Amino acid sequence: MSGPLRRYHAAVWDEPLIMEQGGPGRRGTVPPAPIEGAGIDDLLPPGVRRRTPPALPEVAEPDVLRHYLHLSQQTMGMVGISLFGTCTMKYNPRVNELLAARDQVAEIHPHQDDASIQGLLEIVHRFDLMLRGLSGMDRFVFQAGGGAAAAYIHACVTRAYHESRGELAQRRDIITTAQAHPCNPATAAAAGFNVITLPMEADGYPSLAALRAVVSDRTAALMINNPDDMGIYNPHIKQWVDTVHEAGGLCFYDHANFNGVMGRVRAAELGFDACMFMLHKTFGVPKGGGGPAVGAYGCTAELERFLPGPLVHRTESGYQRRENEAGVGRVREFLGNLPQVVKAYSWLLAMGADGVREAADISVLANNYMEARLLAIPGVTKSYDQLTKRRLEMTRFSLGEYTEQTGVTAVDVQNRMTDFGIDAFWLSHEPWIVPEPFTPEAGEAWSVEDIDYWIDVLAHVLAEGRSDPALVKSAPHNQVVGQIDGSSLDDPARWATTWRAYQRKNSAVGAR
Amino acid sequence: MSGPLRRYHAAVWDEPLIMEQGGPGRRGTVPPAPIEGAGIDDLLPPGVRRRTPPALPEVAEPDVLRHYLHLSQQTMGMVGISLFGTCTMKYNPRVNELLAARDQVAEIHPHQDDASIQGLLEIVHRFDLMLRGLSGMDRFVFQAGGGAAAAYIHACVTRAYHESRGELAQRRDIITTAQAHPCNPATAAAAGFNVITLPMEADGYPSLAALRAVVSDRTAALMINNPDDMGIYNPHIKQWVDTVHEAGGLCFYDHANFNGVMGRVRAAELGFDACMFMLHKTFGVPKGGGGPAVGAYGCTAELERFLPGPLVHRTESGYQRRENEAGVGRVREFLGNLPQVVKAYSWLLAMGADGVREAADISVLANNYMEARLLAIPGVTKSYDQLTKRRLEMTRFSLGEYTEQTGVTAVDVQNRMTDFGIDAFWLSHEPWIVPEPFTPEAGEAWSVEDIDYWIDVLAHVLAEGRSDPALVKSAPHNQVVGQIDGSSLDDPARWATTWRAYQRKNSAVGAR
Amino acid sequence: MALAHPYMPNSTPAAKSAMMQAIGISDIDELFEQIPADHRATEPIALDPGIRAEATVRRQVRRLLDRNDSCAENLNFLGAGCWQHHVPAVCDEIGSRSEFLTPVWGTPSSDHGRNQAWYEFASQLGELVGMDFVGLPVYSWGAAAGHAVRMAARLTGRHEVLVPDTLDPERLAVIRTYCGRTELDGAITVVLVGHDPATGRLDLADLRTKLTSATAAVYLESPNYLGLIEVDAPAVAAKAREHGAETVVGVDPISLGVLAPPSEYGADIVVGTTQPLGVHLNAGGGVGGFIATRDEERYARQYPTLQVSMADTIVPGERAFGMTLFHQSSYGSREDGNDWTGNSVYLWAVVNAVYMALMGPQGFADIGETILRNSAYAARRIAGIPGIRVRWPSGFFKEFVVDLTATGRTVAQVNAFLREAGIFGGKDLSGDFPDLGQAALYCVTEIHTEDDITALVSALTEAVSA
Amino acid sequence: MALAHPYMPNSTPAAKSAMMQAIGISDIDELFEQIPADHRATEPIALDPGIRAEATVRRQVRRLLDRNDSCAENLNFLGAGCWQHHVPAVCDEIGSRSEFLTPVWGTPSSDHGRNQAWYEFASQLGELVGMDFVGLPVYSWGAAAGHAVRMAARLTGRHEVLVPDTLDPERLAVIRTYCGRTELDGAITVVLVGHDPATGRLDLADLRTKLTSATAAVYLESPNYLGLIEVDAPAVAAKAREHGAETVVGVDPISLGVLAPPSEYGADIVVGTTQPLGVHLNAGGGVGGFIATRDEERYARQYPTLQVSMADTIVPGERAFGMTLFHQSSYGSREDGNDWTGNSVYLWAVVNAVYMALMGPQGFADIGETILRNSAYAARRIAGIPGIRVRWPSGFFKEFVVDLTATGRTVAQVNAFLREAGIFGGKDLSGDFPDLGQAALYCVTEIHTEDDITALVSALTEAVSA
Ligand SMILES: Cc1ncc(COP(=O)(O)O)c(C=O)c1O
Ligand SMILES: Cc1ncc(COP(=O)(O)O)c(C=O)c1O
Repeated sequence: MSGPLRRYHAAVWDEPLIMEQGGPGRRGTVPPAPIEGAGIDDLLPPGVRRRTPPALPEVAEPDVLRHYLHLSQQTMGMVGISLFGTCTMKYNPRVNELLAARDQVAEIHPHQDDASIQGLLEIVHRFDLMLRGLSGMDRFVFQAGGGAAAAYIHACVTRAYHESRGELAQRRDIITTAQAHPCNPATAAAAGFNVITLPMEADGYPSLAALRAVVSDRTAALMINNPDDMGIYNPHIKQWVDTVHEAGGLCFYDHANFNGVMGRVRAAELGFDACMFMLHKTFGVPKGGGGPAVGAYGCTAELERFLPGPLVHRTESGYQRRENEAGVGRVREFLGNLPQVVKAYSWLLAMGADGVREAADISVLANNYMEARLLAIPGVTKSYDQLTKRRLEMTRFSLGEYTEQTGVTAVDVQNRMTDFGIDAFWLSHEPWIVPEPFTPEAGEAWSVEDIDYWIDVLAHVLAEGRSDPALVKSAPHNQVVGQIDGSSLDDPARWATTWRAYQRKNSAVGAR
Repeated sequence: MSGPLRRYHAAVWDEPLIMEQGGPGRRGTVPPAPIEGAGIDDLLPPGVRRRTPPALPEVAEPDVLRHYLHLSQQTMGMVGISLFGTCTMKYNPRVNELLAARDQVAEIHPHQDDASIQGLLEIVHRFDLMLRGLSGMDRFVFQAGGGAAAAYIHACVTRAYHESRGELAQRRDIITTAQAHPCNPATAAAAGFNVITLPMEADGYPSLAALRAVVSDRTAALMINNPDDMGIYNPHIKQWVDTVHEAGGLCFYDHANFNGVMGRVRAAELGFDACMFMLHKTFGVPKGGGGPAVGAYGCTAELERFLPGPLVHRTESGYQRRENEAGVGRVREFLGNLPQVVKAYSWLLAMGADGVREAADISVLANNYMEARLLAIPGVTKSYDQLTKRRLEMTRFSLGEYTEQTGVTAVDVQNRMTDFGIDAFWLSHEPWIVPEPFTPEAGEAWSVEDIDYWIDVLAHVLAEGRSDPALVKSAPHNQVVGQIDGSSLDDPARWATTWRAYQRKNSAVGAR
Repeated sequence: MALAHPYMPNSTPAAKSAMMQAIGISDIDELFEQIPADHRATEPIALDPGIRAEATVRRQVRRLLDRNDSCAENLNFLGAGCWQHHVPAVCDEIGSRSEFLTPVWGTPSSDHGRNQAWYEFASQLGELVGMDFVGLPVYSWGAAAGHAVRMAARLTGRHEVLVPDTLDPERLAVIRTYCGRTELDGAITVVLVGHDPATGRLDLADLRTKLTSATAAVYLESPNYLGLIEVDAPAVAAKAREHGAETVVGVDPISLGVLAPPSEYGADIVVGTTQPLGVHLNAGGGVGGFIATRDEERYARQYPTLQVSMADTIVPGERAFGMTLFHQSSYGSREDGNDWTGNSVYLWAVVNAVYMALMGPQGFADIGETILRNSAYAARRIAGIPGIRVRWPSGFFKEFVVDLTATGRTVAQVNAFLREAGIFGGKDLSGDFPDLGQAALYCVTEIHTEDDITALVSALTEAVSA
Repeated sequence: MALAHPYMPNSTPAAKSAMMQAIGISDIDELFEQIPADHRATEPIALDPGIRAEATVRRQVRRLLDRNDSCAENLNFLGAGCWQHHVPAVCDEIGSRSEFLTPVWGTPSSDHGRNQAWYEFASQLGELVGMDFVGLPVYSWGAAAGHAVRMAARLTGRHEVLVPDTLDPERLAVIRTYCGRTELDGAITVVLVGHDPATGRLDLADLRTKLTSATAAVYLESPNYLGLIEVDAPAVAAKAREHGAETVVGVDPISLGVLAPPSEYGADIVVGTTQPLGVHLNAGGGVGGFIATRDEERYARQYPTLQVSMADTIVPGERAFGMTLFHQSSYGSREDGNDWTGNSVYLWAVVNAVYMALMGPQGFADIGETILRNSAYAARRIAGIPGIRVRWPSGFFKEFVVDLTATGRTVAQVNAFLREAGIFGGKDLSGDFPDLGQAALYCVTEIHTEDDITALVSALTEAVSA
């Protein structure tokens, strides 16, 4: 570790917007002409025809391609070193991309009859079985297009469950913690529940007493992740579950932070009624910059009848999709992002029991290794630093002291690290429980050399921040563009989510 | 044209060699284990087993992938603006890549029986017919893995032809010109012929008289391209062909510079016995940095029996490959780079008669447009500038005067232009007929904006070279690495085509 | 683990022991000290050992996938929420670029290029639908509609939404889910508005009776689920406005080269699908949705999505792209944010941007015209088959209802017959819309040729006479 | 052209007229003034009009391709110059990156990354074959062998090459072409050396009689075309050296994890195929060849290829990659250069580099062992079928000769039968090597499973008894 840092510069193409490119009459792609015998009458009823063509660019195919190739090169992502915490930046095996790109996945219509998609349904079923094995749950569905959507399924299942018992009007509370991912309270609220958020206490999690104080016959459910994204595991989680169960509530395990505990804990054995795995995180599926994703939602047999349909059943005459009569209907159209399920299945085949266990070991080992090296850097502290037990797959760090000393913030450091080919690190979800937080997560897919390099760059930047704070505060300098001036972002007079809004609001500016 | 130049910087990853990466025990890919029942005895005869493993890197799959992604980003090529002359930098439609990647191309074994590859053979046949239409020839073969290999086919066909007439021992001369591509004299010589190279004369090509002076009963063939890569068309080419024919020689048209004359001249109508098209140039097939490529070689019915086999025949019972008994055997194994033939076929379907004609028009128009703008820049001249007729798809320019004035050479300018995202331009094939040559070729795939930008950059660099020659002479500055120090390249004590040679010769240097 | 796994660089004894030494442990299990013994899984993981050989994994998965029949080698007439359009190869090329494929969302400093692509998605989509405030995509059209209805409820403080009874049952189910349960807070009542059996379009009279001061929004689609263009959409929007309700219009943007943008006929919020814009069917895993409005603060403040705005950088003349109104998202405000957001279909947004850029104004005009004509042509030819009628023979786009009732066959029977001929017949409507009889929804797009229609017609002819 | 073509940005009236105006012409035909009237094509281009719609082009080409049967959905035992190995997905990913796919060769300033990849190709291949001077690839193994023989002729001033009579006929044909015709200068006579029928290996006695002071080179392959490992290769090389001849050894590098590198048994020039290193079969369009020697000036000066060398830049501490010995190529010296060079298979060199990096030392050891064992296993099981014998039942790698003579069936008959069972039987040798009787060359690699062999054995059993 700690050789000289490598030279780095982002690709800079100074690429105009696609809307600023092209010329009249250019074509990027040409659709087939109508069938010859189709006639030439105007087939549209009066008054519905578009009069002004949309102001889209007119650009030839090679130029569209080159534009987006430039933009891709201008995207660092996982092509740099990305230890983006809470997201478990894994390797996405390219063989799975090739498999999912085959016509037998890409060109399947969701309304095809079951007989024509037996292979796909079998994969769904087999993967469901595998997740059951990992969690102890009795049935998984893949309709949720992300982790938050799976949390939302839980909120909906909770509604249906209490409704089926005639208690919905009374059971309006969903309990969560300040360290639960924001999607838990947000989806609970969106489903109509009242959210109770337990604050952190000295042990790094809310106390059982605090939970007991809010649990009541109004309790609909508990929604929680464990470990949280400080790597702290709540050892009383079984009692929590019992407490909520005793009060008649359901318990949902947001298992997004599964990587460190894979194979060591199983949601059902801890008493949970349901859990959620993120295939785009723990199961090697690419993130696509934010989906298509899958929140695999699994539950016990008792809750199965409330699942959104259709469910895949194995029958004597093959696999079948069947509506789930008492279920919550749909949270999204169709069975879910099945290409991602295929990729996750293939990934899990390749990893197997031994690989999954090894991945958990390595990710916790690597995190503890990082923690040791990071805490040795002056100015880096960790949340709840009095807690000496080993953190799991992540640790929440703080640059609070450092910022006080130098004026250089975590965001400044984040920006400056991108000048060395290090993807912007994750700070923290809301609410921040330490000042100037940052949360790296090594996972199992980054070599110890890359982890060391990440730390070396951080150390280098922190040193720079002491000797030349302005350099760090004005970063990035080796990136595609300089530091964003965010002053317009929340200003209605200046924000512009479209080029047409931008042009209107900046008409004096004009095209470049 | 001529706004401010765009900011540009190449992606810089400072990427170590793959041999410098990794760690003991890492695996990039794991082959399947042997079949279980296959036993465990040592199956190798004594003495043949490898004792020391090859010193290959041990790198995990994600790290190998990321390494080569970095190297790809560090390759400008056609992702910048590439008007690399003599190579007709075309758009390579990505739809053709998807087609050629299908199992029905990629996973075909060349020894499969004909019945199992009817689709492929039909494409070969149809494409042959299309090229016949464009050239007037009677049969094309695709075995040659590049343009030079097609020229070599011609040299071999020439051998077989004269051998069949009992004249080979006598017909030892192949005539070409100083402006013919080097592959013509080189393959002629490699096939055992004596090469006669006619020098340029005042009209921009050798005179008919000069040809007549060297033609004799020793003449085996003429190998020539027209237009040459100055864009000059020899208007006496029919007389040339007649002259060689009268002497009993064959005439080969290196049609690599076909782009400007597509649809306007046909090799057979000019009297040629054979011609060559480069699918990786004129027919939209990607170049791959230098192949896999195809030199499509076509000839008249008279020469067909000398072609390398097998030939594809259309018969009542489908397409068949048949040996060509009197043919030259093989210049390479199998039918050729058929995926490239599929791509070229698909490209030509999309272009059609009108598209091909349009492409010729546009490429000549764009070249004349470039010429007008380039010659307006002080210091830029063209070869044979007394010739006022419009050049075809390329013009050879010279920076000779400019270099005399500034000391800045064409190579310096080439290097500096890469600092603006302009791919290194082509200078000239050997022999140079003007000092400090450069040869852009616009083709039909670059927008007039890109062409203008290319010229703007050139003008900017030439101006820089006058005000700050050192800046240009030390370029590039915004590239992956600085200017190469070429002093070691031809020094046996220092060159190193492998890492093991480098380590041995630089053992003092060691790893970085 | 004896043998390193290719996916895990640190699964070697050397790498692990280096790290273990650095932190002073001799057994990795020491690291799990936080987990109480009685929390530990009682059995080892119930999975087979991993398969390190890529060739073997690929073979196993391929074997399974090869048991599927796809719309590539069959002739497909299924639409109904997921439509088969030609996906230009450049869309695939860009969508599979590693740089776009694998990252998490990043920042303006790290992922400028991808942020620009997102901005181009929103900008181009805005042009198509005629709106200038556009969010990053949501999971699906159903999700977009659900969010839009909730936006309208928050905007108006009302709790009822009117939706057409011809709505896609799949989408309607999603909307119902989003609208919640009356027992809980914020629930929205879904009121179905009938259709005119003569036209298949919304029944304006029924709308008038149901539209009240409790109506938060009228939700309308054009073309509607049954393919029919809602020619009275302007009147619907006007009526809604009169009652102080928001007009939410759902569209398939591929129609917007020929159909007027909803902004022109009174839409306040436009939602729709992004799947037709360059995304493969993906067994339903290609769906995506969008939300767009006028750039008015009133609407902007209700978005549940993230959105990118173009901004300056601290270097004069440079532009960057940053998140606007982040604070109102669930990331920023947890349960106090608007609904929720999270991973969505952002990779498809990049692909959509590529698609719209490739198509340009003329591409959308052309594809609209081709779909219009091809579907009308197919309908005409199908209507020529004895016993089969096309329920509403004009005024549709891309999809139309084929009524088999008079043939005495069920849609299921006919589709089974077609299947043998390598044809996926239209979506069976008889379960969801029994009033329509034995009806099927056929989808015809730019990918269909005359030969395809001929093949369909002859198979159908046989099916109903066999 | 009324309508712009998507491949041609300037095919619009606007772009064309801007350029025409700038150069002062009113008709594009004016630009072709150099071409005399009587040179003009007499007829318009005999092609159909272009098809601008990608969907239509794709459909037409796919329809044709779908008529092919591939080794993906059939079980393939064909090798013989082109071998089915697993291609890791990362090879495909890198080989299809636009940056590598489309450029021309470039310079150290523009294409540093690709030059580095080439250097890594040469470096890793050098490790496998045990040589430290390696050229960029040539068209094929046959081409590499042809060039190597010509190098040897130039090195020795002699004009005869000894080659084994078991050589791949396809490759032999290429070598013959490269060796030229005796009527002309520089021709090299190809002399066939027999094989020992008992072992299938080179007949040393015959070699001894043919090796003379006129011998420029002995060309040997191990394993040879029939799959047999030439255990006497060291003796062959020693004999060649005694006579002042060069030893040229041809290898399939996938064997070099288990077989000793040719450098260790006396090879002066090593050639071989690059196709097994991560390149698909491609209907024969995946072949590529390499040439490698010791880094001695004597050899280096005879290379016909281009090659990259690692060099310094003018910035201290930086490295670049430039062409070494460019001048001796045909680009540098036309007919005075060594043979010729040109576009070759440089994209495959990048893919090969990726493959070797993925495999590493252990990958090559493993794959060698798997192929060795799988092929031996298959041979053993095939040999168990009544009437069938494996001609040389041990000492082979990957390929082996199956003799059907005693079954009374021809290879052609048996292969036709296998074809019906979805199996591509071994390459028929009966035409090229009549002495071997009804023999077929079977290829078994790491992609084959026990099930595959069982399927083959049962189909073969049926085929010879049916
Ligand atoms: C613990 C936890 N839960 C839920 C989520 C939400 O997942 P998504 O963004 O896929 O909706 C995340 C996202 O990172 C998470 O870390
Ligand atoms: C006129 C001409 N002929 C022949 C060739 C040789 O082609 P290749 O490099 O494919 O062998 C070229 C290459 O650019 C050329 O320009």
